[in-house]
Amino acid sequence: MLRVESVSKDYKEFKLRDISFDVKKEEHFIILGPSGAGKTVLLEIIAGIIEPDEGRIILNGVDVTSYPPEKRNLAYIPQDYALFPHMTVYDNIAFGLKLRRISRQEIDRKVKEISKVLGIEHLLHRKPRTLSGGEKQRVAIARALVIEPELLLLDEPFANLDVQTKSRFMTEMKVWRKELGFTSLHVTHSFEEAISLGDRVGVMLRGRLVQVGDVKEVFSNPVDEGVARFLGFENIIEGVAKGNILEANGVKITLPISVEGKVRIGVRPEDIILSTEPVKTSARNEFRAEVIGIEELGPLVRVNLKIGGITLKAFITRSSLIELGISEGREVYVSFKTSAIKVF
Amino acid sequence: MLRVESVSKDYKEFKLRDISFDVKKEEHFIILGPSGAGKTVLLEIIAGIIEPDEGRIILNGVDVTSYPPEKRNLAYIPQDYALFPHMTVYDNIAFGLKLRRISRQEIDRKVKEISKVLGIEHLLHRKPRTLSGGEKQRVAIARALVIEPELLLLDEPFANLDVQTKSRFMTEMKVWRKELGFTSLHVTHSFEEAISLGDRVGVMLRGRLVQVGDVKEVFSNPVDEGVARFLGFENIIEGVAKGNILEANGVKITLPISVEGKVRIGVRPEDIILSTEPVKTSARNEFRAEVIGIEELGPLVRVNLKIGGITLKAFITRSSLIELGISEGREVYVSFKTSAIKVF
Amino acid sequence: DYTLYLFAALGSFLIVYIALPIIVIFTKQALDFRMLVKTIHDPLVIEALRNSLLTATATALISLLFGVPLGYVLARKDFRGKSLVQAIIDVPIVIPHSVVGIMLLVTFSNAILDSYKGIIAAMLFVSAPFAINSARDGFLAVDEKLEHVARTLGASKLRTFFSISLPIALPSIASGAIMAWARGISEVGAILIVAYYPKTAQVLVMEYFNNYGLRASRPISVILMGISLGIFVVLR
Amino acid sequence: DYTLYLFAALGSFLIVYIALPIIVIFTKQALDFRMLVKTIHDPLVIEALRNSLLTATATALISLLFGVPLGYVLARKDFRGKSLVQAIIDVPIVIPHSVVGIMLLVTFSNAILDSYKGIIAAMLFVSAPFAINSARDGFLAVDEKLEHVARTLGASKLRTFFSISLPIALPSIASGAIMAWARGISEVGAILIVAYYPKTAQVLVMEYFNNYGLRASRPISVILMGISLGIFVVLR
Repeated sequence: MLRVESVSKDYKEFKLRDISFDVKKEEHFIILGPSGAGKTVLLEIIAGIIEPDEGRIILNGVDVTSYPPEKRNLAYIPQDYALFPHMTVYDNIAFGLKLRRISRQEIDRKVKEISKVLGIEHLLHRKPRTLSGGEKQRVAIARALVIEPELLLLDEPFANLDVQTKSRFMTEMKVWRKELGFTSLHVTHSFEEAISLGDRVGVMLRGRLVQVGDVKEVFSNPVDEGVARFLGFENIIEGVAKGNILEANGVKITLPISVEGKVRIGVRPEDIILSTEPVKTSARNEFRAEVIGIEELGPLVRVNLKIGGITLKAFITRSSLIELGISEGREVYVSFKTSAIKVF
Repeated sequence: MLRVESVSKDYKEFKLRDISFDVKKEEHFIILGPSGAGKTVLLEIIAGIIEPDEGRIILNGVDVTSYPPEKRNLAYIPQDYALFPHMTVYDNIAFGLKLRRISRQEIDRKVKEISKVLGIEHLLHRKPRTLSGGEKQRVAIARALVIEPELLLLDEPFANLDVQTKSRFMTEMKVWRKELGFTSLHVTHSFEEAISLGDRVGVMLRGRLVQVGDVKEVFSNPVDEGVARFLGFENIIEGVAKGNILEANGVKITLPISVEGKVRIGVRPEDIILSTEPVKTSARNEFRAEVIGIEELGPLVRVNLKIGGITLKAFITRSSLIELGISEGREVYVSFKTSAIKVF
Repeated sequence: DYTLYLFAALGSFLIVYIALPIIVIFTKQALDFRMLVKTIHDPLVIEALRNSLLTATATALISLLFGVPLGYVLARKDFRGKSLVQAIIDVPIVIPHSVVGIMLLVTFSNAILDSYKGIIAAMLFVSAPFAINSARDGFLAVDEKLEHVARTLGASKLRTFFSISLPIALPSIASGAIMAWARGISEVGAILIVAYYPKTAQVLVMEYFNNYGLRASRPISVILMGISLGIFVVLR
Repeated sequence: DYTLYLFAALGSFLIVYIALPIIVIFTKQALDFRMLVKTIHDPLVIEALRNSLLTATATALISLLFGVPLGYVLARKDFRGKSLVQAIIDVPIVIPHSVVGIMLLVTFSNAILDSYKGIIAAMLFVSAPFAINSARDGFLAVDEKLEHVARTLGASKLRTFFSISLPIALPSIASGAIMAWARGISEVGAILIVAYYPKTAQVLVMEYFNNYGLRASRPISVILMGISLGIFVVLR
């Protein structure tokens, strides 16, 4: 349906490099990446708002790279919804239809129909500034879907919604897709959206699309260190392996597999256990460490640790921080299971 | 040293109500509260920048409530440091001394001395805009301490610093206090600062100082539900207790103590364990629950659960979310230890 | 708080200095109501007021016609020499008004001398910056995303301009047009040189003052000021 | 992108309309260099230029003296009637210049007629808003926390103003003073009524034009414009 072929673009501080992927008909494709990765720029290139420096955009077999946005028959929903503030909800939704020279009755019928599906019939006479975030998002989706676009481009569609609204939306999104059968390309930084909505996921880091595939597969088999870091392996340790022992700056770590030579391993901070006394658990790696930094992340605390020549980051809850009495400069015991280690 | 007596003030969206506490000589007193609690307003009332509607400020036995700031002999360091942008670091530090008609040589000696203690001798000729966040903070502290104030007022002193700088600062703060022997009143939303620096802590919520005491005591014995919530007991359940069983909306929960009648209990979301299969652990409370919402908080995920008539929030890590395959509408098993329950 | 009181005392001099003449002229004229009535029936005055209003309105419309597209380009496009263009637009604010008149005559000579065209030419030169800058600010405040969405929904660039950008920027554009109008009707120096005739009200004030003195010129002044203040109130 | 090209084409009319007269007058004068030299040696011209520069400078200084405290009060204090005060400050921008002259004469009559005081009075009325508003904006941009910290370090309110607020707001205040100066030296309409004598350069331009025609008034215009453009460049 959509094929993006080695698109590159330098735009403001973003540098997209050689991005290629395709989206199948009626698929929900998610591009997952941290903010600043260039996800919005990519969407705007596909929408025709920004022209790529290199590469092609193919829609249903037609090269649309040089087409203006209005000739591409797709719909774009930016992060802030971009409802037209000077029009009522009705006129917002009807905007695209009016441009298509459809009869008044037909427009009215279509607007009413889509409003019913999205549950916004009671809002049609209102101005956008009087709507809640969730209502705005529904109107934006209605305005996009009413023109029956080939492809729906969604930029962080749930980022400005509260948890309840967001949850309801994700469930409904699946229903609408079944009912209306559209194809969507959805960019987000949220793992939750990727997991619950994505048919396939592409991970985008610093302007490159580094891995594309099934959600679970991407999460369990990150192709490289960058993806691993993004997926939460904040501890990447480099060392020389001999059998199932890795030596890194004088620290010996037991590996889950046997390898030889220079390797890198990744451990998630949440898989690292802290205690004030040595406990021989099933965790096969245990070290004495010094606390060199503490960083609060809401209810979670990131503890920076120094074990000989290497540093590790561990997540513990705020209550554990208080209970264990962990503070800077203290000595603690650090352990993690060999099974929590990912070898690259 | 400082006594705040039933201070009340309506100022913009903040409403301070009947705030009383005292700070002892050479104590480091921390006022801990979420943003919007009115902490900065309280500091500015003590500094003399804002006049209270009611109440008195007593400094060393003298009622200074009607004194202008320049007559109070205290030093205020706002959150953004507020270095004078048109003066060099040297002139910033010397500012307070020049107003005190001290000889040039004496000023020079004092500025050099405090700069040495704070390690900013090499910055004296620089303008503030060329400094890093940590350097700015040091200059602000030097400018404040050089006039040997009775009391140092610190507004979120570490909020704009990166982890490493912040950690170093907290350690050094203790050294400076020993060396220079000042009294400080420090407002923050950071539990870490409260734990590692505070001699005593006052918890401030919505314009009221609700609990004052030793750090550990406050954390383990919140006086009411508001404090408990702020300290992380996000799950507050109301029900009727009979012995050590609480019935709340049809759900039976085993309590750690025996009580009778209507009570409330608190459970921290991080103390709730999720699994996809029933596991009889030492956790005495286990229920089947439905996932009704998922919210990502960085590496942590907050899962909203429905158990019969009650809802609970649980924290799990992002990796557990993926491994357990938790998504909305799914059934999961929820358990928590009786020892994790706090009865109010 | 003595410092602020001192400052307020100093500052109120200027407030009084601006407000006093306005109050005085209205009060004195109210006491000399007969003269005001007589002025309103003076055909020369009516003709001059008509000329002022017509030319100022024409100026505002021309400023809009050319200033709105220019403002849009300045808001949406980066190009080489943009800052020079912006500087040129602001130049008329600092040029002495009599010099503006000389410049225009030197450049366009008889084409504008003593004609409506001349009045409008003089007014346009000093008014245009207001219309252009307000339009630019208005368009800058229109989120570009709205235009992008309209494009993807099927609207051409021109259609998007007329159905999205222009309506949203309209309040700012309108206030710019009113400022341009007010600046036009307040102009005297350049008009005196370029087009003493057809006579505008602001020139007539001066002529009556020179020929018949203060009492004769006051009523027209009051009427003109009434119009200006009315416009000013609308603007706020 | 035809729409933007169309807009740029429309918009460039105004750019050309403003730039062309400036270029033409400089070019024509360059071709008539003899006249320029002669003008520079005309004692009347020198005297008039001196008058213009002196009065504009005096106006700018008076605007500062009273406008800076007023700007500070407006930036720091909320009081009843503040929006009325702000409105009064902006009124001079919309009043026709000849009307300003009449108003001032009606109010102050012989105290200002045909004297330096009169020129400055006229200039001050139209210049003050620029000085006041720039000072206000300058002080608004000074973080109040800086003042608070200075106070706790032992500085009185007045001392804080002079050692913290004023130095930091200085660039904005200076640009306001320059604008006030430029607005003063560009004023003609009000000065013609209040003080034809002592003769200022902007009035002399008009007199030479009326008495000797365009060629005679052009060199003074070019000199005045050179000064104004110089000021403008400094301002940017």
